[in-house]
This record gives sequence, C-alpha cells and structure tokens, in this order.
Amino acid sequence: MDAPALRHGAMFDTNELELNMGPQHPSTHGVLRVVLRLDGEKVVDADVVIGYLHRGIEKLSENRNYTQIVLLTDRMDYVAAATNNVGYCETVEKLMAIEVPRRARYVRTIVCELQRIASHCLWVGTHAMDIGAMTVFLYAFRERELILDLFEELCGARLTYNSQRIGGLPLDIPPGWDRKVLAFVEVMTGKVEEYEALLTENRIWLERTKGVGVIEGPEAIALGLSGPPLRGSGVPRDIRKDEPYAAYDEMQFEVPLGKAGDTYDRYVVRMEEFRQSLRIIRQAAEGIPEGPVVGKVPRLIKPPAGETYHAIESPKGELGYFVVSDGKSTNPYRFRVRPPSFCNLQALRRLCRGHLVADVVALIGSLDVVLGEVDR
Amino acid sequence: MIDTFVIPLVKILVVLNATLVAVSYMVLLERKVIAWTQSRLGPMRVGPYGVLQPIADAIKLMIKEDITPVRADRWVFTLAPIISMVPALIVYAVIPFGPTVTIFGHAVPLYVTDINVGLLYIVSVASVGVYGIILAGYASNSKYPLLASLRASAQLISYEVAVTLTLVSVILMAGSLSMVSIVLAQEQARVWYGFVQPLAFGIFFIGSLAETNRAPFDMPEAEQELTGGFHTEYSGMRFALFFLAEYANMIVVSSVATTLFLGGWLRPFPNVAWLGVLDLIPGWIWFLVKSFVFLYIFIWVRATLPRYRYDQLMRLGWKVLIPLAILNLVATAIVKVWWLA
Amino acid sequence: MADDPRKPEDATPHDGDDPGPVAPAAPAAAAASTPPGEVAVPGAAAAPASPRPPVAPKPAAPPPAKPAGAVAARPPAAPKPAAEHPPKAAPPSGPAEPPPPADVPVPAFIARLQAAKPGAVTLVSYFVGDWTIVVPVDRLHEVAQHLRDAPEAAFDFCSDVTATDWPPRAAERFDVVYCLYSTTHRQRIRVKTRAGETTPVRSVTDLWPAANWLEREVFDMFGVNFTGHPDRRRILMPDDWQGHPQRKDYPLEGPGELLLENPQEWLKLKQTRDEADLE
Amino acid sequence: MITSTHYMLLSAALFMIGVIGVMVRRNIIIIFMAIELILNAVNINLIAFSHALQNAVGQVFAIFVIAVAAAEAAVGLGIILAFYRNKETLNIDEMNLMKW
Amino acid sequence: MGEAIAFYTLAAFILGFAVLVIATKDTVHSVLFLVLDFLFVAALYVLLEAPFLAVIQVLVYAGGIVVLYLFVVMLVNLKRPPEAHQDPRRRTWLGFGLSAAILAELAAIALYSSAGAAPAGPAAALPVAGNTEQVGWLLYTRYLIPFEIASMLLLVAMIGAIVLAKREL
Repeated sequence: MDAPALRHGAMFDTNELELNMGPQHPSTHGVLRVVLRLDGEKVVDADVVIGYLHRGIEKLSENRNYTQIVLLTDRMDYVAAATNNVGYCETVEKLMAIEVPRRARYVRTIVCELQRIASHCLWVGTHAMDIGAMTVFLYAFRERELILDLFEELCGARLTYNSQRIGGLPLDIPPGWDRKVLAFVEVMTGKVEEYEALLTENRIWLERTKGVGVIEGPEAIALGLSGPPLRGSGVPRDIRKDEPYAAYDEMQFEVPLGKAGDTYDRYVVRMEEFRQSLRIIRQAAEGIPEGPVVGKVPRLIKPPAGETYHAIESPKGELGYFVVSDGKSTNPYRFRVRPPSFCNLQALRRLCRGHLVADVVALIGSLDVVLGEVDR
Repeated sequence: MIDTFVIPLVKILVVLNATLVAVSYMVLLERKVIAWTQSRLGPMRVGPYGVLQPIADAIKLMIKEDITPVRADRWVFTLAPIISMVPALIVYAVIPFGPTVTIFGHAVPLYVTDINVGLLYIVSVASVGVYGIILAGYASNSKYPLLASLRASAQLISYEVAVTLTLVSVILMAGSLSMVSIVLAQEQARVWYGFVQPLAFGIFFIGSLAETNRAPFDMPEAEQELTGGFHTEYSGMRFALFFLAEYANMIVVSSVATTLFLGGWLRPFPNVAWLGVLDLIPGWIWFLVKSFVFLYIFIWVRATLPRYRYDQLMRLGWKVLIPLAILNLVATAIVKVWWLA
Repeated sequence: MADDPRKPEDATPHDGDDPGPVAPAAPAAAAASTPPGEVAVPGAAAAPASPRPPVAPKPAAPPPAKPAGAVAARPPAAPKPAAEHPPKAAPPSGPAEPPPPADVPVPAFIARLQAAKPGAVTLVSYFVGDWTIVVPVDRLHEVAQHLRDAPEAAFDFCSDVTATDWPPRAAERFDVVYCLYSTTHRQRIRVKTRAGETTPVRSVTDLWPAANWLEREVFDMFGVNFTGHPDRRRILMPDDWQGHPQRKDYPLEGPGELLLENPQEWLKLKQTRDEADLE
Repeated sequence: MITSTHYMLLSAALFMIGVIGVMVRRNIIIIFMAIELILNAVNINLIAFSHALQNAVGQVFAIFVIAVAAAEAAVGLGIILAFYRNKETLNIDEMNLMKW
Repeated sequence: MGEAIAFYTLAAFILGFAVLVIATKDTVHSVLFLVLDFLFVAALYVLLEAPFLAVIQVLVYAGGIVVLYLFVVMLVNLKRPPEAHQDPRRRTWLGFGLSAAILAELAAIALYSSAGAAPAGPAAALPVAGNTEQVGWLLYTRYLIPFEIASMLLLVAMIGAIVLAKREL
C-alpha cells in the first residue's frame, strides 16, 4: 500500500465540514437555511438559502385593487405589520397626491413607534435567548402584550392589523385610546431599565457580543444595510429624520449611533431606540390634534399613470415601496417592496466569516431579520 | 451484629432513596424558581401547585419509546447513561450529613462511611463520570453528538483540574483527606473555610458550575448551536438517566461545597458564643439548609446569565481559574508553614 | 362597492376570434415537457435555466394601425380549461414618464451627468417629486460609476434594483430600475434602462455589493440576463424551477393545472425531464 | 492465606497478557493499552511487597510508575495522532519508516 | 477466609478483562474493558491496604489516561480496522512463542530467588501513621529528588504532546 500523497498540514478529519443550519433550526427566526462551511470550529463561508416562505405577494398584488393590497402588506413583516400598512398607504397617497389630515398623521406616527417598540421587544427577547439569557425573553414578551392590547383596541387584531386606509385611517381612534397609550409609555420606561440591568453590563453578554461581526460605516452602506445595523456602524441614516413622513417633522428625538459596528453596538442602538420611540409616542399622544381622519379620496382608487418609490423607517430598516400604475385599471401594474431584512440578511455571509458557530447565531439575532419580509 | 450490618444497610437505603427523591424534586424546584424569576408560575397542573410533577415526568419518561439509532453501538449506547449516573450516587458514601447521634441506644454516625481518602475518592469518582458523556456521543453514531461529547468532556477535564486544586488548599487547611475530619477541623478552628478561603470557594463554585455542565457553561447542550448536544439520540428512560445524572451531580457538588466550605453540619458562625441557641436545630438540618442555598444559587445563575462561547469557556478554565487556584494553594501553604513556625 | 378585481372596467366581451396566432408549435423540448392535452402556456414552457432564445413566436409586432382602444395584440391568452378568464384591458405599451414641468429646476447632478456623458441620458422625467433618468443598456455601468463617484451626486446607497415587464415592447421588454440614494446629500434618483429577455445587462454588484441579491431576485423573477454577476443563481424559487414567475405572461396559478390535479404525473414528467438533462 | 507469591503470580499473568497483546496485535492503540497492562502488573507487585514488608516505599514507587505511564501515554498518543494524520492508518506494520 | 475469596474474584476479573482488552476487535470496547480492568486493580489495592494508591489509580489511570485513549480512538474513527489486511511477514505464532519463553524465564527467577533472598527488614518506623501520610512523608523526604525528576518528566511530556498534536503553532 503506497503512502497516500503527503497532505501537508491537513488535519485528519477536520477537512472542511459542511454544517446545515436550518431551515428547521431553533435560532434562525423562521425558515432560513445557512449552509456553513467550517474548518474545525471556524466558519469559512456561509451560504444563505432563502425562499422557503415565498408567497409571491408582488405577483398577487398585481391582481388586486389598491385597497385590498393593504391586507397583503400585513403579512410581510408580521412582527411590525402596521408599519408596512403605513408605508404602502403613504406611497399610494404620494402617487395620487392625496393630502392626509394632521390627526391621521399623528395616529400613524404613534402606530409606527408602537410597532418599533413591539418589534424591538421581540428582537431583544429572542436575541438574548439565543445567547443563553432566558429571562429577558419572558420580560420582553410581557411588555409586547401591552402593545398588542393597544392595537386590538385600535383595529381589532393582534397580528395582521389592516390598520390604515389610503388617505388616512378606517375609523377614528376609540375615545381614551391616547390616554391608554400614555399610560403604556409610563410603564414601559421602567421596563427598558430592567432589560438593560440584565444585559448591558453583563460580563458574559459583553464577551459574547463585543467585537462580533464588526462592519465599518462605508462598507455597511455599500452592502445595503439599513436601520439599526447601519446606525450601529455610526452612519447617521434615519428616514424619519432625512425624509420625514407622517408627523415625524413635528417630533423631537435623537437618532442613536453606534461606534464600532459590532453586535454590542447594534444592541445599544436598539435599546436607545426604545427610549426615543417612547419619547416620540409621548409627544404625539399628548399633542394629537382634533379633526377628520380621512383625506379627500375618490371612492374608486385609480391613481394616474406613473410610478414612484417611497421609503419609510421600519423597525428593521428602510422599507421601500415601488408602485407603477398604468392610469386605466384599479390594480397596480407593478408592485415592488424593498424589504430591509432582505438586504440586511445579505450581509450575514460577510459578517460571519472567521467567526465560530455560536457567533453566527448571535449575528442572525443582531441583524433582526423576519423571514416573512425576506421571502415576500 | 446490628451495628455492623443492619445500621449501615439502613443508612445506605435512606441515603440512596433520599437522593433519588431529592433529584426528582430538584427538577421541579428548578422549573419553579426559573418560572418565578421570569414572572410566570411554572408547572401548576399536576397536583397542588405542581407538586406531583416529578412523578408525572418520571412516568412519562418510562412510558416513552426508547429508540436506539440504527448502527449505533447497542451495548455502549445503553451503558453510557448508567456510567454517568452511578458515580453521582456512590459519592454519597463519604459525605457526612451530621455528627454521631445515638438513636435507641446505638451510636449511629450520620454518614455512611468515613474513609481517610474521602475527598480523593470523590474527585476520582467524578472523573470516571466523564465516560458517560464521551460514550454517549460516540455511541449515537452521528456527527453532532460526537462533536458535542468531545467538547463536553474536554470542558469537564479542564475544570476538574481547577476544582481539584481548590480542594487541595482546603486539605492543606484541614490537614486530612477524610471528610468528617475536615468538618471537625472547621469545628475545632471555629470558623468555616468558606471565609478563610474565599478565593478557593469562588473558584470551586465556578468550576463546579462548569463541571456539571450548568448555567453559563452549558455549551454542550446548547440547543441553539449544535442540535441538542450529546444526548440528542436518547429518549425515554435512558434520557431520564442522563437528565437525573445532571441534577444528581449538582446535588453532589453542593453537598461537597457545604462540607468543605460551609462547615458541614456546623451551625452558622460557630465562633459567636451567644448564637448558641442555633445549636438546638440538629446538625443535619443545617447541612440540608446550606446545600439547598447552594443549589438555589445554581438555579438562580442559570436563570439570569447568558452562555459562554466554547473557546471563552476553555480560556477562562485554563488561563484564569487554574493559575488562580495554584496561586491560592501556594499562598495557603506559605501561611500554613509561617503559622506553624 | 369595491370593484370586483376580475372584471376590468371596459373589457369588451371576448368574442373568441382571437386575432393573434396562438403559439401551439412549441419547440420540441417544450413539447416533450408539455403534458398531453394541456395547451402550452408560453410562459410556463420548459425554459431551461439559461435564458432560451425567444423560441415561442411572439406576436411579431403589434399591428401598425393599432385601433384606438380596441383590443390590441394582447399576449395569446390561451383558453384555460379552468374558469374562462375575460381578457385583461390592453396592457399599456410603456411606462408613463412625464417630462419635467418648466417650473421645477433640473437638479445639478443630472445636468453635470449630461455634460460629462453626452448622449448617455436618453430621457429625464419628473413625477410627484421623483427624478428618473433613462439610460441605454450599454452605457448603464458607465453612468452608474459616475453617479457613485461624482462628488455632487455621491449615490453610495443602492436602495433597490427591480424590473417592470412591458410585454408589448417585445425587443426591450423589461424596464430594469435602480433606485439610488446618497447618504451625504440626502437625495434620491431612479436610473432606468430598457432590456429584452436576452440583452446582457452589466451587473452593478462591483459598484454596490448591495445589488448582489437584488439582481439575483430580478434574474429569478424576470429572467433579465445580468452579466458579470458573482453568483447568478435563483434566490427565491427552487433552483430547478422552470420559467420566471413575475413576468406578465406567467399564469397567476403557477406551472399549470397538471401539478394541482395529479401531482404524480407531474412528478413523473419531471423525472423524465431530469433524466433528459442528465444524459 | 494469601501470600505475596499469590500476588506475584497474578502480576506475572497480567504481565504475560500484556506481552502477548504487544506481540500479537497490529493496532497500535491496542499495543499501547497492552503496555499499560504491563505497567499495572508491575504496580501490583510493588504494592503487594510493600504490604508484605509493611514498608510504604513500594507505594511511592508505584506513584512514580503511574507518573511515567501518564507521560508515556500523552507523548505516545501525540505520536499516534501525528502518524495517523499522514498515513491514515494505525497498522503498526506500516510504521517502518524512520522519517516520512 | 474473606480475604481469599475477595482476592480470587478480583484476580479473575482482572485477568478476564485484560484478556478481553487485547482480544476484542472493536477498539472502543477494548478501551472500556481497560477501564474496568483498572477499576478492579484499584479494588485489589484496597485489599492490600493501600487506599491512597487505589484512589490515585482511579483518578489518574481510569479518569485520565484512558480518557486520552478514548479521545484518540474517537478522533481517529477508523473506517477500516487495521487488521484488515494480512501482512505475510507477520507471524502471530512467533509472538506466542516469545511470550512463552519470557514466562519460563520468569518462573525460573521466581523459584530460585525466593529460596535464597532474605527479606529486607521492616523500614524504620515513620513518625506518621496511616497509609496516605506515610506515602506522603516518604515522598517528600527520602524520595524528593525522584519526585522532582518525575515532575520534570511530566512537564516535558506535556510540551511534547502539545507540539505533536497542534496543527499550527
């Protein structure tokens, strides 16, 4: 038996091991499959496979009229459904140049910020759970329940809200709803301190997140990151400030920025966003004006021929809608959604090179992706 | 006749059954305590306040189908849980629950036996426990459990070194290996070694957390990364054995810690005279209270702390705990020699 | 009352005398794959992964004298055994790109771009506040490079890459749309280019890595032929999927009724096609 | 009555089994284990005579034997790993090259 | 009487497992038998009133060295057993023959030496009682130098093992 070719340095059984993470995996937040090529414990390459939750929302919407599409947008980012509704309705209002009354814009701001808090609650719960801290998950979901109750009162549903209409709101807010929102804000401010007490100075948490998945500003922009992952790298990009929509131009709030662009900074940015959202909600709920909640909208919505792209700041990042209308039919000719999770997830391959398997789990958590939005 | 055969037999029976009951109720205690920290109730359905839950779990695991993966090494597959459970139980032979007590005229020492290599006996039996994990990973004949079992055993062995070094510094203080004489030395010195050797106590606590694969060091069973760790392929009674072995080890570690650092059956603050009233409570109750406190901290740590990554865990073991333990040992030796001179 | 989506407003009842030649003569490969008794639906024909040459004869060109409003040569909507589909209204032949009104000044970077690259910008359009420029396919990469690097443009954030399908414009069927944003100047622009099913469109992934997945999705959904893309695979649909779902002529129900009615036969058929590929 | 000759015979038998193992088997790991058996046989003898002569010197040397066995096992297994890395086999007959 | 029964059962187990160690085909099973063998040897030491050695045997041998073997066996999970191919030059009978010769020689030494050798007198009484204490006392007084040499040996072995097994230093 001749000696096999002397493979210099090739370890006996740790040539590149391929590990399939998902699509059925506890920490991939939905049906996401990551094919990891490992050299020993280090990740050499991570090929992200998506498409398991593709329902063809864009193709479906070309066969529905403008009012029915609001339902479809609920099912994309099901963690922050109301934000999708607001985004879509604003795009069509921009297309038809409809002026939305101030009261509706205030309610929309409150709804968007409540959704941001609910989404961040779910994020901090699952992210901490992936890294081992079980308790934060329960606390975060206790608070999220409060928000779901508020939405149940506003639009009767807890997950798929269908909370907006083109031109404003379907119904005025129930009496006393804004006082309930203010009560929620009082409760929530204390609770954010609770999460931070458990995690922010926790040595093990720091060791698991500091320096993991570092990405600088320019590269983050080039990779198309948006929202907290982009601001975690220090890029001051927030559509609520740059291209204010709803009633954000009348709100005072800061945009938290990270420094090193690692998982810890993304964590700190989102925790700070909790507080900023509460601040916005307090201002909006206190200053909500009287007046109608629906603008002048023709009974049959048929936008003029033309196309537009309108983006809003969803909890995950820049959520953009590109609607093309042919001016003749009540269905959009082309309906395209730019999902933030889709572009943020693309960075996973670059981020987890050279890290360990345990870090990949932390990175997926820190990018905060929702597969309903990625696959559409 | 009675003293030589009947009493030891009764003691053995009592200790074994008490341990098995304690282990199953440890499971319930853990679920309840973690539930309370997470502002929820924990198991409430079986029996009043979920008290009968362990029995329900035991029955469930017994009834469940016991699957052996195809082409798995059948013998080794069955042997592994037994190997991991047995050491945890036989360690109780040397743990002193209380001083010698006279019942119905017979002097009954409240420990099964007292051999003069007591502490070494515990450490060596614990080191044999590693086989259970390695063989479980090997016998399940699939990639993930193999990886998980290698990592788990590497973690166990490296933390065993740190724990043994802390035990040596306690032996240095007590001057003997036998557990009973260690407690007597603490009684005679009228101080708990936990106060005299705080560093050793801390290292022992962290090391024992890692040794029992718990809390921040539960890498091997980390469901999030490798799917389920070394007992993925186990189900039914065999899985129950593994599950109970982990809790039995936890109780073993806490009773050893109580004996070495918290003064066994001594009442708190033995040096404070006017606390004499505490003596009314018999010694073994003190022992149980102290180990319960230690167990409670185990569970509390699990509820709050996130998990270390595997390389950080090994780095902490080798580069932090072992040097500190050696330092502590040398310091104790110097103090002892200087004290004697 | 919300209008029933299926019955468009001014649909003249379909009188069956469909002027456009139905395309029965699908190529041999398609025939082998076309389940017997099922009229080949061109979009679902066995288009191998690589963009096949336009084998299925399209209606050559819309008859020159398109009667105003009359049903033009719409795509051969083959009569479906399922519920009879009333023909959709005549699809518009191209996007509405209104020229910029006089009072709105052309932004500096567009003027500078037109100066720097004469003839690169064929059309500038302004609608509800969005600026759009149309660029020929071969000069797309050059314009994109300029927009990213020019200091006054500095479009460093590629928001979105998508496409719109205008079947009547057979040769330049797709409108590939690049939505760019500049994080420094906080301004947006949409660069559009016309491309047919096979015209090579140079990928901009080297300029913006963000475009990698976005272009993969456009390729997956429309079949636009991106060249120079690092790994051009399908992203949402299964790798061996036939056809490009978001094309207008791709039926909403998917690859035809065979899969829904008797999946076994569809599977058998798929096996035969896989074996055919293997040899 | 169990005298030290009984123990000597036991350790001799164990020693024999070890030698047979070394000579007959080809798998190098089994050979290493056989060597461990031989060392154990030596230990039994040491401790048997230490017990017979009521002198703890035998046990001290038994500890040294265990220390040496540990060192030998560590380095030996290191060599086995290095060898397996290049030759993909553990058959002792193929270890006939001094340098590969 | 009890001691004889204990001795013979332990001896039977030890020899039985030793034979199994070198006889089984599956390497992991032979490692397991080795562990059991060492545990019974430890029991034998308890019989010989050497509890310290028994515990050291379990701790170092069974808990340490054999775990190393198990690690190597698992890491090297052999696809095909090494004995698969017969090497003509290898003759097992030569092995048995040599072992028989060694046995004969051992028997000879046992017969002659026991007659003449005068057992050495009992050692000087040590100031400490108890097995562990005596071993400790001797180890750190009369046999200090060999103790230091042994620790040096272990250090060298540790470094050697690391250098051999580590891929890139």
